[in-house]
Amino acid sequence: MSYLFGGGAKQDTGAVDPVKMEMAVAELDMITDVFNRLVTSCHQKCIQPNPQSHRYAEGELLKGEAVCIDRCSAKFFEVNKVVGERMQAMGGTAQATGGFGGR
Amino acid sequence: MSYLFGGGAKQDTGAVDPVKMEMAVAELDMITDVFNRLVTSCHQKCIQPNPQSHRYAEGELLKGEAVCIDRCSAKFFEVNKVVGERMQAMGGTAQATGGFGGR
Amino acid sequence: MSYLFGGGAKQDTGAVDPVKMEMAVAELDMITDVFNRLVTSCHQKCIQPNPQSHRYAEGELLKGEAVCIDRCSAKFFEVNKVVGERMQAMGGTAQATGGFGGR
Amino acid sequence: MDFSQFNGAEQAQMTRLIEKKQMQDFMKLYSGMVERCFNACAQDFTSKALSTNEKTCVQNCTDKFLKHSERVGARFAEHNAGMSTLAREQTGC
Amino acid sequence: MDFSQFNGAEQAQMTRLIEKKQMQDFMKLYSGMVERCFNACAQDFTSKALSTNEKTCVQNCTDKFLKHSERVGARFAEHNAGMSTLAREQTGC
Amino acid sequence: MDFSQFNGAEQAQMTRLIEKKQMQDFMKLYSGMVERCFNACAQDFTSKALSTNEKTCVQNCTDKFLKHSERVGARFAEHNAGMSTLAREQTGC
Repeated sequence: MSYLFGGGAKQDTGAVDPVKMEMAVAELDMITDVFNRLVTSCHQKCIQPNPQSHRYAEGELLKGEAVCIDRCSAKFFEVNKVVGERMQAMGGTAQATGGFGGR
Repeated sequence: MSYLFGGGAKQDTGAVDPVKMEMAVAELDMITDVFNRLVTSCHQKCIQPNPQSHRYAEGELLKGEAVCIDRCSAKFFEVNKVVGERMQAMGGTAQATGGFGGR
Repeated sequence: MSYLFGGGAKQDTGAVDPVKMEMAVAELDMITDVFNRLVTSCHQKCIQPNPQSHRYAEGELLKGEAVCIDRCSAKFFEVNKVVGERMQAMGGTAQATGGFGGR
Repeated sequence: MDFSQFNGAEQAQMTRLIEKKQMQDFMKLYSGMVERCFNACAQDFTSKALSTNEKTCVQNCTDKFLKHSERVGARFAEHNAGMSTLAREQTGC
Repeated sequence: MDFSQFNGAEQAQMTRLIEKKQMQDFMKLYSGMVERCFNACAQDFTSKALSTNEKTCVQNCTDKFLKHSERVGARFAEHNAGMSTLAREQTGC
Repeated sequence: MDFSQFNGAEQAQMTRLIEKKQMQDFMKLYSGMVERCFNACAQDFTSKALSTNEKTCVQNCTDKFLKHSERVGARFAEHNAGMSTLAREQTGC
């Protein structure tokens, strides 16, 4: 999942701030949690609409499946944004901004 | 989830007993695990009986839903107790007492 | 789950290699993760084929259920092997060898 | 959970651990709600934008789920309080 | 898992980690069983008390699940033992 | 994630943590795929060996799932890149 993480650079060394590290780890955990749920949800919506009858006749992504994945991902990001806004509106302290760790 | 945890007070400081801390963390993890499963189970039973047709026409809890949640929670606590007793009867070393960390 | 772990013996003490420990913990986590998924999958296939109508009329494993569990486990191990081979074939760096930590 | 047998250092560490766990739980609540409301509300994949109906559904789903969690949490706290009282009466502590 | 290349300190730490993991696994088994048996057996929400039928169902569900886990565990252990033997034969160790 | 405010020691520790998380994620991807493809493909429990059909199904299921994950990952990365650009434009950093 190396595509998820970039990495800036600021080369002065120093002491490790444990609180900062903990926040970063929590953010990292949330990003991968959301990513895993996105993978599962869109797999259900686009690849396995009927698990009982589906026998995986081929290993390639069909054209329709690929298009569905793109739309499904886009909708998932929108839902992420709406849920974040709603939680803030209800007084939550959500720092959610519609991105997953993007600033 | 601050309502889950109280906290007594005994102010003599001293060394941290790692085994005691580990037990406390394990108990804490179990309490939140059980709580999360309770939330999911009663959401399925009371809010989303038919996920396919359910379109969330309103954001309020309906009266019937609220009553269902109370009964569902009460039944869940009873199931928790029965499972704990059964595990002990079968020779398990379960310390489960029907509470979730309550002593 | 004590049956999962044997344990050789080599009694010279020494320093703990953190990388080696981390690999061992990751392997341990994967073994129990696979085991838990095996338990859930075969429970679904053999014990609860129809959760709606199933009322658990008895606490014993029926003969047919026991036979099903054995076959289900054997098939699960085969699937584990095939998935591991496939991941390697697709360029994955999977060290999966069809065993769960067995060398 | 009863921390009365904990000394000061242990209570301090436990408080930090509970705060950490609350942050993790909050994030899990958040991502779980995204998954749940997405699965319940996003049905049409002929378009990549949420329809007005889908968006309303997600908003209601979020509101309702938060209220649901809150109510379950209140029942859970009552139950735990009851168990602690019972245990104190039985053990005489 | 094969710990023969571990030195004493590493084996000691690994033993502690395995014990910790076993406690976590036990608790997860427990809460997973509560969820599973609740979902399978609690069907009627016109009352807040478990009916006799529901209680019997939960007891049977628990007993059966524990026996199921035990049997699966036995197959799993056999499989792992078989894999280790095979690996030893192939590598000559 | 933006590490530009991290000093050298913090970046080094974060890199180790990310590597550890990637290994855990890889293993979870693997075991999740075993469960998923087993559930989708293993249907017949009158035999303990995978049939040819079942084996082909598992192979296709694995291939397809990996391609699915890859495509979702690409969309996810694009989305995050877009969010970062937006944030930079809005904050002027």
